[in-house]
Amino acid sequence: MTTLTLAKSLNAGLRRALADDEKVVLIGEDIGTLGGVFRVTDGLKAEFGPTRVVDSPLSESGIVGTAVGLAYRGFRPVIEIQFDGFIYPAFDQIVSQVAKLHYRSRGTVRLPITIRVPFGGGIGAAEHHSESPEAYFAHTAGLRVIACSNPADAFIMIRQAIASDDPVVFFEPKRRYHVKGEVDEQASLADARPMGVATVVTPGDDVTLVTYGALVQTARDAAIAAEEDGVSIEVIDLRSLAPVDYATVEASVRRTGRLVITHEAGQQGGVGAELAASITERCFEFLEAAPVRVTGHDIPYPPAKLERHQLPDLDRILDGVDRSLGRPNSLSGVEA
Amino acid sequence: MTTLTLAKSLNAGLRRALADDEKVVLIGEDIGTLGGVFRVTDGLKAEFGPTRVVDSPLSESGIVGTAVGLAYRGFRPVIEIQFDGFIYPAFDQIVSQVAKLHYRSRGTVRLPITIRVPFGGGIGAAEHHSESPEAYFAHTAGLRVIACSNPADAFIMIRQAIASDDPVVFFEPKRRYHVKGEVDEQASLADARPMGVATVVTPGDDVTLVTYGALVQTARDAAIAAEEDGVSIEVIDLRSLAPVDYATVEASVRRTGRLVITHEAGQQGGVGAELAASITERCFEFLEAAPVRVTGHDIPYPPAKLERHQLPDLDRILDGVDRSLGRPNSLSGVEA
Amino acid sequence: MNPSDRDATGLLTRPDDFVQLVTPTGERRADADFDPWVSDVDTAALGRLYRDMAIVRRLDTEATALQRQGELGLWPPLAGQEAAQIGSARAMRDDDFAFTSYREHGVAWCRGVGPAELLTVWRGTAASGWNPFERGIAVPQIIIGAQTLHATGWAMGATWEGSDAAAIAYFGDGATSEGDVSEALIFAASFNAPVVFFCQNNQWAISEPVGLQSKQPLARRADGFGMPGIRVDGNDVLAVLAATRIALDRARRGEGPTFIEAVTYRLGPHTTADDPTRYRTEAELDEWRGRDPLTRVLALLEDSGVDSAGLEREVAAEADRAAAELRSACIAIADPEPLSVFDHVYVEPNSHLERQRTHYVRYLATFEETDATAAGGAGAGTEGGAR
Amino acid sequence: MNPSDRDATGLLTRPDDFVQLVTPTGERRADADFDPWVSDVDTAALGRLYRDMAIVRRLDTEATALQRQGELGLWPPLAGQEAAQIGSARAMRDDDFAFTSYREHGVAWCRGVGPAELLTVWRGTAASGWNPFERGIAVPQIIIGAQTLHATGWAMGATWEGSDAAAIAYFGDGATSEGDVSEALIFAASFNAPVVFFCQNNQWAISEPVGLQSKQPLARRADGFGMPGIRVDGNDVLAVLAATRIALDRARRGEGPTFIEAVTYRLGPHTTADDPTRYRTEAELDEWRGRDPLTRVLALLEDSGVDSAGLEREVAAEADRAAAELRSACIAIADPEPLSVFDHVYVEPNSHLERQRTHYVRYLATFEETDATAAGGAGAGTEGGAR
Ligand SMILES: Cc1ncc(C[n+]2csc(CCOP(=O)(O)OP(=O)(O)O)c2C)c(N)n1
Ligand SMILES: Cc1ncc(C[n+]2csc(CCOP(=O)(O)OP(=O)(O)O)c2C)c(N)n1
Ligand SMILES: [Mg+2]
Ligand SMILES: [Mg+2]
Repeated sequence: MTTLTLAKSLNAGLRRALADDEKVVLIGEDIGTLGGVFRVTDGLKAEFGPTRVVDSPLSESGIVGTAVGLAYRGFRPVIEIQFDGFIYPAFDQIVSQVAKLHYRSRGTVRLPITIRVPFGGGIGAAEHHSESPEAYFAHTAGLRVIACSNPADAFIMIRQAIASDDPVVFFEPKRRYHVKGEVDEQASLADARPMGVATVVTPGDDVTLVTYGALVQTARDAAIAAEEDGVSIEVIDLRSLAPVDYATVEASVRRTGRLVITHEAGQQGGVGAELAASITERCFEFLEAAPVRVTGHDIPYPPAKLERHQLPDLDRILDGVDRSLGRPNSLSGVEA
Repeated sequence: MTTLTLAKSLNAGLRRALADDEKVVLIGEDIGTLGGVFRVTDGLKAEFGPTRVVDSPLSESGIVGTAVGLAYRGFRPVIEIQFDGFIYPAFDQIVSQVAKLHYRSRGTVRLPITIRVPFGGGIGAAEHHSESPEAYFAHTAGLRVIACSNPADAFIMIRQAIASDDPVVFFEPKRRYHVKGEVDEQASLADARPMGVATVVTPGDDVTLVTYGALVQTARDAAIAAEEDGVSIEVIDLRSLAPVDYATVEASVRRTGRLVITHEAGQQGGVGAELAASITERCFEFLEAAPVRVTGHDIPYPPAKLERHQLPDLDRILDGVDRSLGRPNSLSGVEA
Repeated sequence: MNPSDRDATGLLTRPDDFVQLVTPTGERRADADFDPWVSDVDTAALGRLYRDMAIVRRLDTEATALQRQGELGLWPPLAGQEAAQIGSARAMRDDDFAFTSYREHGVAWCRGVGPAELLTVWRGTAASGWNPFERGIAVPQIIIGAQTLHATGWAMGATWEGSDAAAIAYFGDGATSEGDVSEALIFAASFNAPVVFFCQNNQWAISEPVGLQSKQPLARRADGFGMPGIRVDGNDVLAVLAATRIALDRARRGEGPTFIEAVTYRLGPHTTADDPTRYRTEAELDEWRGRDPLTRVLALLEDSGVDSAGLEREVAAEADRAAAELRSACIAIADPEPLSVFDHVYVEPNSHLERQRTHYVRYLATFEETDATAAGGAGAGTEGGAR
Repeated sequence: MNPSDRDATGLLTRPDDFVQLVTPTGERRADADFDPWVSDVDTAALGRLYRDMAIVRRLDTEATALQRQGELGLWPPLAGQEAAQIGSARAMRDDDFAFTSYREHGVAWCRGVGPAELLTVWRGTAASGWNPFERGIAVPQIIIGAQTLHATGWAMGATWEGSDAAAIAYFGDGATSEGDVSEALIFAASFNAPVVFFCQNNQWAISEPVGLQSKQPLARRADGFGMPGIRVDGNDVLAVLAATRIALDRARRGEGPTFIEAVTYRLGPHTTADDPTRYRTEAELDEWRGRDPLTRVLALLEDSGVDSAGLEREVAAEADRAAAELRSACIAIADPEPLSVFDHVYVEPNSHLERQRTHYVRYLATFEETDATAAGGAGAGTEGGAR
C-alpha cells in the first residue's frame, strides 16, 4: 500500500496502462510537456515518449475524432479533456461516432476509447471550469459513464476503463485531486471490483443516500453528522452512472424505504432523475417517501463567490435527508 | 380557418414572424432556394430576400455561433437544423453560448434565438436522421425547449418561440409534417395559449398519459383503443419540455393516480425520467402505482427496417397503461 | 507558374491550376509533372479504368431504379463522379484505408465491396454493409466531414506503428465548411500524417452552390494549413490517378498530407429524395454532360487504336450482368431479426440493456401468445393499428 | 514580392512577410504600403499610444499582485502583448464592436472598461463586469475560438442594417485550431462580413508552442479562406495600428474580412495558476524581452526630439494612480447576493426556476431562524462543517 493523492493515483494507473499495452496512447491538450493542468499525466511523456503521450492541437473535436481513427487502427486512446466545460466542442464526435460506431459497424469496429474529464465545482474557478455534464453522456446509448471518488478506486477504475472494449467517459472529481488515500499499486484488475458496480461506503438503516464523484466525501460527512442526530444513513458511491448498478441501490432502498440522491449537476434531467424514476419503478412498494433530490440549481454555474450556493453541501444534504424522513425541513408545510 | 399541413402551418407562422418584425432572420442549410429539405421555408426567400432568409455554409456550429453574434446586434435569428442528428456539431455554441450568455452577461445580452429541429423517427430514414435529442437540451439551464404536435399549435408556437426573449429549441415532429389540421391564420399571439402550457388533448379518468411531438397522435389513438377496453386515458400533450407545466400534469395525476409517459428517445435520462421523478415528488401520496415509461430502447437509432421495434406504438403504450393499472401485461409476474 | 508552387519536396502544387491529362474530347495533354505518374497506364490499363467507371455507373443506375421500385429506402447517386472515385481509389494499396462519405460507391467497388454489402445500408436492413477491416474502407459516414478526422487518426496510428500505409479521406465541397475538416487538416499537418484529403467538388451541397462555401478554388485551403493542394479535373480519370499516386507516394515517404480538389459534377439528384430542378438549370447540366468522364476515355482509346465500340459493348454487357447481380442481391437481403436492435450497442455485458432486451422479448412474446399470425412477433407497427 | 500578393482591391497581403514600422531599438522603417495609414500619428499621438501601453502594463502587474494577495481568483496577464492590443483597439470606432478572449485587458481599456468592471470576473463576483452595449466590447470569452463566430454574425448583421461599423475578433494562436475559427473565416468570406480576425500569436497556448498548431505563419490561413492575410510585428504598436486601420477600412468599404497575425509574446504565465518554467526557457524569454513593445516607442520618441525620460516618468506616475484606483476598486467590489444566482438565467418568467428559487429561499431561511450568526444566511459552505 502507498499513500497517494487521487491525481497521483490516476497518474500511476495511466502509467501502468501505458506499460501493460503498447496500444494505449494518451492524447490531449498540455498533457505532455506540462503533464496536464492538474499534473495527472506528469512525467508520462518523458517516460513513454511523444507518440504514446501526445500533446494535441487545441481542438477537442479533433482529439476525439482522431481517437476514433486510432481505434480503427487498433489503438486504445485515452483522451484528456482539460476541463468539463470544454467537452462540448467534441460532442458530435462523442455522440455520433464514439457512442454509435460499434453499432453502426455491426460490431466490427471497437472503440476502446477512454475520455477523461475533470468535473465539478468547488475550486473557485472561472466560468466553464466547474461543469457537471455527466447526464448528457449517461443519456447517450453506446457509452459507459463512470466517476471515481477516491484514490484507491481511481487507480483501478482508470485501468478498467482503458481495458474496456467499450468507450468510457471517465469523470474525475477535480476538487478531490489532492485528497490522499491508500492505494494498492500491486492490485490486479482480475481481482478488482468491476467498474460497473456501486459501493456501499457507509452502511446504514434509515435512508439510502446515493451519490458519486466529489460528493461521496460530503455524503460520508453527512452520514457522520446525522449519526449524532440518531439518523442512520447508508451512503452509496454509484461509481457507474451508465449503466447504474441497481442491484446495490435496490437492496438498500428495500431496507431503508427512503432514497436521497445528490449531485452537483442541475436537477432537470440530471442523473438523479433517472435514478429516482428507476428506483420508484423497481421499489415502489418499499418506498416510504418519494425519492428526494439534492442537486445544483438549474442555472449556469455561478461565479466563484456564489458557488457555495450552487453546490450541495452537508447541510443541504441533511435537509434532503430530513425531507425524506418527514422530519422538520426547509420545505415543511409547503405543498409539494 | 384554413386547412394546412403541419409543415405549411410552420411556413405560415414563419412568414408572419418575418413580416411582423424585420429583425427576424432565418438561417440554415438549404432553407433559401430549396425551401428546406422539408419545404418548411418554401417561398420565404423569394418573398423576403436573401438577407432575411439565408442559405448558410454547411456548418452547424457556424450557424448557431453567427446567430449569437446576430443576437448581439439585435436580431432574432431563427435557425433550421436540417435533421435532429446534425445538431451535435453545434452543441458547444448552444450549451456554452446560447444557453448561458444572458446569465454570463448579467442580463445585458439577450438571445432571442429559435433553433428549429425536425426530430424523431418513423420515416424510414438513414442513420442520424431519426434522433430524439430533446433531453440534452431540457437538461441545459438557460434554454426553453418546446415541441409542437399539430398544425394549429405549430402556427402559434413557432411565433411564440420567435417572440420569446429567451432562446428556444423548437422540436418539430417530422413524421407529422404532412398531417393536416385547421389553422386560424388570424390568431393573435396575445390571445394564444402560452407556449409553456400543456394541453389535455383527451380527457380521461383512469390513467394520465403524457407525451409530446409525434407521439401525441399515437397516444390519442391509444386512448381511443383503450376506451373500447373500458379504460379511460387522459392524454396530455406536454408541449413544453423545459420548463414542464407541472400544474396540468399534477392535476391530472392527482385525479387518476397513475402516470404513463411515452417518448421516442431512450429511457436512461430521457425527459420521462425527469417527469416521473418530479411527479413522484409532487404527488407521491396520490400515486397508485409507479410512473411507467414507454420509450425507445437505449440503443443508437436502428436501421429503417427495425425502427418499428424502437418506436413506441399503440400496442406498447397500451402495454404500459396495463402495467400502470396492474392489468395483465408483458411484465406480469416479473420481479420489478 | 512560380517557384513557390513547388513545395519542399519539389512536388508541384497547383491550387489555382486545373490539372488535365485527357480533355473532354479525348485528347491526351502532356504534363511533365504528372505524366511520369501514369506512364504505366497502357491501353489495357486505361480500358480497365473505363470498365470500372462504366460498371459503377451502371450499378448506380440500377440502384436508383431499385429505390424507385421501393427496394431501397434511399440512394445517393454518384453519376458524374466516376472518374474522381475510380481514379483515386485505384491508386490505393490493399493495406491503405479509405474513409468515405455516403456517395463513394465507386470507391467501395474498387475496395471489393460486394453488391449486397453495398446496398444493405440503403435498404435499411443494417447500419452498415461490410466489415471495414476486410475491405480497407470504413463504414460510410453521413455526418458531414466527421470521417476526415478518422482518416487522420488512422494515419497517425499507421506512422506510429512504422507502417507506410496511407489513408484517404473522401469528402465533398460542402464538407469543407465543417469545423471537423479544418481540424483534420491541422492534425494531419501537425503530425505529418500520411493522409490524402480527397475533396470531390461536385459543385453542389444539396441545393447550395460551392460558391457559398468558398469563393475560390477549394484546393487553396491546403496551403494555409501547411500542405500542398492540387486541383485536378475530377472528370479525368488519368489526372485523378496521377494526382492521387503523387499524394500517396508523398504520404508513404513520410512527407505528410496532401489536399486534392477533384473538380467534378453530380449529374443526378443529391439523393433520390431530392428535386434538383428547384435549384439548378438544364443548361448547367448540359455543360457538364459535355465533360463526361467516360466518353473521353473511349475517345482516347479509339485514338490509341483500340476498338472502343467493341470495348463499350463488351463492358456494357458485363455491367448489365453486374447490375442484374446487384438487383438480385438486393432483393435477397434478408430482413433483420427484431431482437438484433440490441446487438452491438456494447461489446461487453451491459446490465441495463440486457434488462431492456429481456423486457422487450417478453413484450414480443405477448403477441405470439395472443396472436399467432403476427409475423415476426412485433406489434402493429409504428402507426399503431388493430389490437 | 509577386503580384498575387495584392488582392483585388490592391491591398498588399503579406502572409509570409513581417510588417514592422518601428524596430525593437526604435528605428522607424519606411514602408510605402503601411506608412500612409499612420501618417497622422505625430509624436503626441505616439505618446498617447505609449501611455496606453504603459498603463495597461501597470494595471496588469497590479492585477497579478491582487491575485497573489488573494483578492482575485485568477488573472491572465497580458504582459508583452500591449502593442498588439493597443494598436488594434485604438484603430476602432465607437460603433465598432470587439469580441475578445480572456486576455484582452488592453482592448478593454481602450473601450473604456472601468477598473471594477475589468476585475469583476476575475474576482469571481459575477460572470461579467460590464455592459457590452455601453462599451462596444462583448463579455470575455473563455471557450477558445467561440467569439470569432459571434464577431462574424455581428458583422453580417451590421451590413444587413446598412451600417459601416465593423467587428474585431480577438483570438490566440492556439485558437486557430478550433473548428469554430475556421468556420468563422468561412462565414465571413461567404457573407463578405466586415470583420477583422485579429490573431495574437503569442507563441504559446498554455504549454503548447505555436508549432503544434501550425508549422508556418498563421497569416497564411487567410488566403485559403479567400481573404487577405497580414503578418505584422505584434510588438510594434504603429505597425499594428496601420494594419488594423487597413483592415477596418476594407471592412467599411464593403470589401469583407481581413486576417491579421500579430506576432508577439506572452512574457508572463498563461494565468496566475500556470508555471511556465515547465515548458519554456529563460533564453527564450530574454530574447523576447529584447523586443519589448514599450521601450522601442520611447526610443523613437526620444529620436524625434521628445523628452522620453520625462514622458516615462509622467506616465509611470499616472499608471501608478490607475493601479491604485484598480486596487481600491477591486477591494470595493461587493460580494454578490446569494439569491442572485437565480438572476438572468431567463428573461421571461420560468415556472421551474421560480420554484427552485422559492425552495432555496426557504432553505436559507432555516439558517436565519436557527442560527442568527450565519452570515449571508448560507449553510456551512461547500465542504460542510458544524451543523
Ligand atoms: C453534420 C451534417 N449536417 C448536415 C447534413 C445534411 N446533408 C447531407 S448531405 C449534405 C450536403 C453535402 O454536400 P457535399 O459535402 O458537397 O457532398 P455531396 O453530397 O455533394 O457529395 C447535407 C447538408 C449532414 N449529413 N451532416
Ligand atoms: C474549448 C476550450 N478548450 C480548452 C480550453 C483551455 N484553455 C484555456 S486557454 C488555452 C490556450 C489558449 O491559447 P491561445 O489561443 O494561444 O491564447 P493565449 O492564451 O495564448 O492568449 C486553453 C487550451 C478552453 N478555454 N476552451
Ligand atoms: Mg458536393
Ligand atoms: Mg497563445
